[in-house]
Amino acid sequence: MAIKTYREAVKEALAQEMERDERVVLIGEDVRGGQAGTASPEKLATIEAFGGVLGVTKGLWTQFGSSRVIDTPITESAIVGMAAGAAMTGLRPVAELMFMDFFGVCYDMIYNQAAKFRYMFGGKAKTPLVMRGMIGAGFSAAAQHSQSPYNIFGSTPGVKVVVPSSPYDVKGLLIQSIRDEDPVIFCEHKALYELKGEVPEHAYTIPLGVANYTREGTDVTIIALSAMVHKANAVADKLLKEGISVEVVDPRTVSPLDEEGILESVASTGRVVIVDESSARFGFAHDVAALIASQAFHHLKAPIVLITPPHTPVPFSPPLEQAWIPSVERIEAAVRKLMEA
Amino acid sequence: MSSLFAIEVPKWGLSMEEGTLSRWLIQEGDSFKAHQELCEIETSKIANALEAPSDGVLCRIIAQPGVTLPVGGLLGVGAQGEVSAADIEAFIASRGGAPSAAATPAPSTAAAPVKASAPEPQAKASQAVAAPVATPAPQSTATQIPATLQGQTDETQVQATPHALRMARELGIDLAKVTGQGRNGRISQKDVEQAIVAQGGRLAAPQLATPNRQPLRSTEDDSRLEATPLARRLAKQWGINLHDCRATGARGRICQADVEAAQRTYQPATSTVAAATAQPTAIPQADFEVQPLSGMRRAIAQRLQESKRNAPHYRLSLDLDLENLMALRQEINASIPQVKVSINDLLIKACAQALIRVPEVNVQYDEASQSIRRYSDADISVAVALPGGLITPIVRAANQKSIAQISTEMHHLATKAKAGTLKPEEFQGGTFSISNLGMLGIRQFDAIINPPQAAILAIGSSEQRVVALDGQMVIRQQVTVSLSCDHRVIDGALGATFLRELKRLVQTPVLMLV
Amino acid sequence: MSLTKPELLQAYRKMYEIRAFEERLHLENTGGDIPGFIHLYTGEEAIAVGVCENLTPQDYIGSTHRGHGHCIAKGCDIRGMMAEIFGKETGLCRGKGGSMHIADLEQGMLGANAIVGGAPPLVIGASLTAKTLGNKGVGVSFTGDGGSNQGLVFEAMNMAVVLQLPTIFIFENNGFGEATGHDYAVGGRNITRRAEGFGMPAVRVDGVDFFAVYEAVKEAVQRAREGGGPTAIEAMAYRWHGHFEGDPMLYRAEGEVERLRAEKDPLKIFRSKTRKQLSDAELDAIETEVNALVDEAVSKAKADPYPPAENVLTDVYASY
Amino acid sequence: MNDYDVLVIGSGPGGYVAAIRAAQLGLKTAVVEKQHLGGICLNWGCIPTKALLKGAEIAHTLTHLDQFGFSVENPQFKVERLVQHSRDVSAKLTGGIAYLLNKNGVEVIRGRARVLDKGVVSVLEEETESVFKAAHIILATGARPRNLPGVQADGQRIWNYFDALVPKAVPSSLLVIGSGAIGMEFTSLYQDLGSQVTLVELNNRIMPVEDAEVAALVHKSFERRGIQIHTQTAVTAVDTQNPQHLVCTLRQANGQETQVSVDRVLIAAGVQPNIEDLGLEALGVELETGFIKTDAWGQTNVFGLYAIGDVAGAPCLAHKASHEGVLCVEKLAGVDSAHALDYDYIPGCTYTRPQVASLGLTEEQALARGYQVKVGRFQYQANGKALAMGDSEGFVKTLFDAATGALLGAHMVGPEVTEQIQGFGIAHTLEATDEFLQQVVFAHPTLSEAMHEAILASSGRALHH
Repeated sequence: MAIKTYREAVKEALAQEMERDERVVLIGEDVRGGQAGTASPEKLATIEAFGGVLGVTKGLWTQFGSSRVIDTPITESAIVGMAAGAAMTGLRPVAELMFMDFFGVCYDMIYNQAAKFRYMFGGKAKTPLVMRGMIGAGFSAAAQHSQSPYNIFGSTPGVKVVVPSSPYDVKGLLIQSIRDEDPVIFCEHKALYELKGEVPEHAYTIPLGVANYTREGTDVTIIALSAMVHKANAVADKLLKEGISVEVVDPRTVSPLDEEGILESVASTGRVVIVDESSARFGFAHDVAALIASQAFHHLKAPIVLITPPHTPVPFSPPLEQAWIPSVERIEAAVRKLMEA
Repeated sequence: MSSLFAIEVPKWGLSMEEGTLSRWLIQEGDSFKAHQELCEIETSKIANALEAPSDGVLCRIIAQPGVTLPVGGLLGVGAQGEVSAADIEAFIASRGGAPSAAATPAPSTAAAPVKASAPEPQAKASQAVAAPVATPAPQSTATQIPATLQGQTDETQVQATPHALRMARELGIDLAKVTGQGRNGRISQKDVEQAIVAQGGRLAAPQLATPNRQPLRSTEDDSRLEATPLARRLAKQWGINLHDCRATGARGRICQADVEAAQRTYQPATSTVAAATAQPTAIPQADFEVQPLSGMRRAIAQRLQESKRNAPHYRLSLDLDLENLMALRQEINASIPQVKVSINDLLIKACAQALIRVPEVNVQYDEASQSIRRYSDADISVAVALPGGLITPIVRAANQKSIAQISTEMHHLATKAKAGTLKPEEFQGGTFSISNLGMLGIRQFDAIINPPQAAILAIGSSEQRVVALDGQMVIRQQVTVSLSCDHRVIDGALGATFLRELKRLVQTPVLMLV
Repeated sequence: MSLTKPELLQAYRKMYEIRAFEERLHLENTGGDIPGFIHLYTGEEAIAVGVCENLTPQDYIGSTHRGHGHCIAKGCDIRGMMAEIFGKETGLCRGKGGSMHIADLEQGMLGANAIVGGAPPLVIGASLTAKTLGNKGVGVSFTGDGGSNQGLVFEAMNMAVVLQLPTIFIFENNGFGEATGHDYAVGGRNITRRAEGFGMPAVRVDGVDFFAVYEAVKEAVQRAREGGGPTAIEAMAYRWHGHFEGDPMLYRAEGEVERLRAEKDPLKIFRSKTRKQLSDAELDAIETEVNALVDEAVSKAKADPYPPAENVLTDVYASY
Repeated sequence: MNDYDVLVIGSGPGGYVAAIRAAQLGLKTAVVEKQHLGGICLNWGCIPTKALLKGAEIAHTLTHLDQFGFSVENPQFKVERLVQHSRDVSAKLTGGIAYLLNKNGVEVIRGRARVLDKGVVSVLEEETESVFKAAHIILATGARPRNLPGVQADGQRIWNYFDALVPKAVPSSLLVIGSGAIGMEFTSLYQDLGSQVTLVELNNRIMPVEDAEVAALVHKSFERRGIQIHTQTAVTAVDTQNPQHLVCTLRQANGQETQVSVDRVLIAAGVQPNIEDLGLEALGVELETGFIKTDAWGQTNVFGLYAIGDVAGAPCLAHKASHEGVLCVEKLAGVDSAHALDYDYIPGCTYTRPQVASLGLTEEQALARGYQVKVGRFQYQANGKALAMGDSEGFVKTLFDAATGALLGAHMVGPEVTEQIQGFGIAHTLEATDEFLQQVVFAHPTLSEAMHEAILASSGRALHH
């Protein structure tokens, strides 16, 4: 199996789906880039200036042309709104929000429109729409370019929320998301784009709502998403050498949530750490903790430990930001403490 | 002509031992026809109606709904013709039962009523019930997988949760035969459990995770809670977690009274003191001293006698050349201050690796269920001699541990063994044993298997021996080991394969690192 | 006049359907059988019909909270609409949307939209679909003068120009956004000039005149179908009822509504402009038919069952 | 096969206690001692000094007899007799240790030990070398007085504490370098026996580890007794040219140098660990600031090798060593209840006149750690028993955490405070709060009532203040 980066896996999923289905279109700011630039017209006619702000979609314009790879103004409401309208009327758009933080300027189109069409219209609408965007801190992108608001999306009925952690997952989940008949918010973590892993060449899907156990273990369950999965894995690997067996559950999708996958692991270990980059309050961790407390309380051997950032915006300066992000050390300490309890 | 007859808990299927009365379908005093349904009874597997054995009148209800009775337990009394109350009471008394009023509903957690001196219950299988597959019926606690589910899962073909897959692997279930009720038909652990029960199998108790109806007991660390020293001590004595105490002392401290209150909650008046009436021991003879067996002595006596009697032992001996192992040991010890590896430590590692390579030896024999438990990790029990006996602390998963880890762990285990501070989990279990009498100058010996393990390695003293090598007489450091195997589960060739593998590892120790 | 007699009759029928539907709701609403709140379109019938008579079922419209007229004009079933407004299972949206969310995608109706300014971004999406699939379809968004101030609308207009989408932005300028007057809330007081600023042809028409609307839209639709990009049309109109049913309309001049009914009735104006082609008898007959249809719709809606409670869980996702 | 499960090197208060505990746990144990069972403490430290201090106390009493109506004409004092008493006490105690070790089944091996390899120790006695194997080796070799650059003890006129314990005569004048417990005690002792003592301390105050208020009171008291005190001063040289007296060069912080002539000099500037000739270098044992580096349980970086007491670092106190010995053994034997030592709460006692005893944090430390501190003070001048004894100098100071009522520290200076500090130790270990301590009934009349009053004072409730 070929080794590819997370970035390449995203692009491969897009390319394969666009190849397969001409209704799949990419919409977003600078998905190609360079329109009306001041370079020579001949040059502008052939280049892809950006190919997505982090180069994820580079090459797709060359392959599919302007009618499929649609550069837009910086206009998130119109991007998402247009994509939603197009989805409802027969296309399968993939809208790119660049940074998920920008959902703040187009949330109406997600929250009041795309998410609700099907319900408001009595099941008669389908909105096969994917909204891609980057989440995650760690790059000194500061408070408006570093958030992971999947918890907010997850609380919205009508959208599905996907938060993949590996190259393999990101391809399979993105293809599934594109083929899905519902609006999907697809959260790609900045820190993962360079992550390498095995990714099959062919187009494959991973069903939404199925957790992945990235480590199997018997003593403690760590539930983590996206970049946090790798921190949890690191802790699991370290502690295994000391005889502490950690199970790492990556739900992969926040909505739908694999409740069984989580609860079964909790039932088998009785000790839970939830690592969540979203929010110190009303976050993914809190939702899962509530799920566990209400469904599996009798399996718990110790209180659930939540590891989240503090209740602050994401800071800019690297030491501040590092202090903000849930760390391997905090996870390890939490597991050790649970094992002592 | 009038007669009384018993209405009793039937035996539906071989494994049924008790049943719980759900409800009566007729009232006391009602008459019934043969085969009419009288009441509903639930077992751990099924709920079913009890049919009347003949025509009659339900003249007395003995058991109330909710009561669990053993098979043959008296539910009520039926009558044909005229009977007097005295006749009924006499009949009940003849069954050894208490007067009818005594059988009152008991909470489901209470133990089943004692089966008294009831006559042998007759199997009155009034309705065909799917009999469990496994025969003869083993203890009621073991998990039984119905034949309809047995098999191996093609994991590429089913959608199941990781725990369901794990369960299927462990229990030998083909998940293709289980219907998934999760998202998109995914099979969950619960689906598997339900399938087992629905198809007549049985689940060992812990897998049916039933909520605990006892007051919940805390398990978290209470060492930082504010409590008076006396309170802390009482709590420790009584096994009470301080989190379960209401703190009424000054400044929110838990005091003596709080712990006593918690104790009353958890240990209601019923005393746990067993009224054992011990027989006075025989008068000792004058000319010898009677030394009662210590707990340890008794355990050794019992277990090894059982092993020697039940397990057909055979032994295989082999000389191992230790030159390379000694060199490795010297190299490790010379270069790392934190480690002092002994030959025994290296042999533990070698055995662990050999067990992983020959997993058929890394087993326990479960006599009760007539099965072999094959383990994925080698938990090596190492015999440590003590003044009053011996104990076998375990190096868990020695195959996964480095030589340094094994050495350090063994060092501490041995000290703890001597100080008597080993915890049960540190010496109970294990998949293989090593007994080393080399330091006492023993050249070769045979050991008795440590049940339920199936093999033990006896290690003699490491010594210089003159051996022939390539036609030359040379002096080599050698040791003789002897493997005792339980022939019920390990055949001769298998034992020999293990020893051959062990020898390869010992003589080419670099193999242990790969 | 470019319309045939059947087309004219059809236009009047649609306008009268809207009128009868809305006036009936005005009455029914006082009966207490209608859950929630409703916003009536009476007085603006010529715009909805003038637009939609230019459209085919594969063209899409996006509407506002005041959407009944657009729905009827675009071809939604009156019985289904009425049942929906009564919250019944037989409603167009099975009782899940109500007055403000009536949609019928088969008729190209993308839904009434209770977020003011919500439709234009969606409609440019429909336009993008048409453009991408090359089916010559167009998208039409209805927005009020109130909605014209929403940033969403500006973004949609800009995007439509940038991508040269087949979109027609209809601004129904009825003088009020809720209870606030156009002159207060619309900076520059001219939506047409605003639209021009985005770089598209824009025109202001008399919204009570079916024909003015019809002709302007006809030109815009043709341009859009030929790849000429978007057009904005500001239709000046009058809202006869309050913002919502129950609005005491304290902001209105004395006698204003009566004057509007007398002078600015699109139906009367239509009748007067079609004297040569259509007879009163023909039009009265249509009114009688439509009245019966609305009666039937109301009595059926009242009799229809409410959705069962378990339906609360359905239709959230296609699959979950 | 190992000869012992545990082999302890050194039989001081750390070593012998560790050995006894190991034997009690059923481990086969031996202790190696090259000189005297009991180590410095019993032979040259705590106990013999206390015997001498008793003599000093009598000397002081004799000068104050009048207060109690007595008078003694021309009392005679023979220092050699007092020294003899001190040595007798020492001998008696070391005999007791031999008994204890024997009773618990600990073997005593005489000789100089050296760790040859992991788990292997050689013991050299005279010419004979024996080799022993042990699973666990505990180093408890202690420490010895430190010399200063430019000032070397010579056993004659420049003393370390060994010499100061067995004086042939009471010097007319004595210069003591260092105001730690040893320096302070000998200062007080010799001043009472009649020497003119000069005390030199490098720090900006005497008794640097004690609470500043306590140190200030002792400072004032010493000066009142005629003791010369130089703080922020170093002794840079001692000129031994003149056979009559020693000329000491004192350099103050500002660089100013003065000369002082004295009869004797006592170096009491700390101790250094006994780590030489133990074979530690070859094994690669890690050190930290000269002491052997261990974890919280005494484990060094070398397999099976442990270190406890002075050799493992400060505070160099006998009771700390004993405690560490027990912990180390219990941990290696897997005893569940073993708790690592809280080094903040080791009591310290200094047998000066007035006595100093303390436990826990000083006020400075408590504030530095961010506690909101409630301070309670009570003067012995208001304590009836102290007044009756004619010894009412000093006070009790208690520090409580305002938030939790926990006892943070207790500092006592005054009559018999070294006997009383345990009260606070017990309170701390049992995690008593101020409220509980207020409720304790203290007997009247006792010195310890001052403790109660100080506790009450910390909540503003003192009764006799």
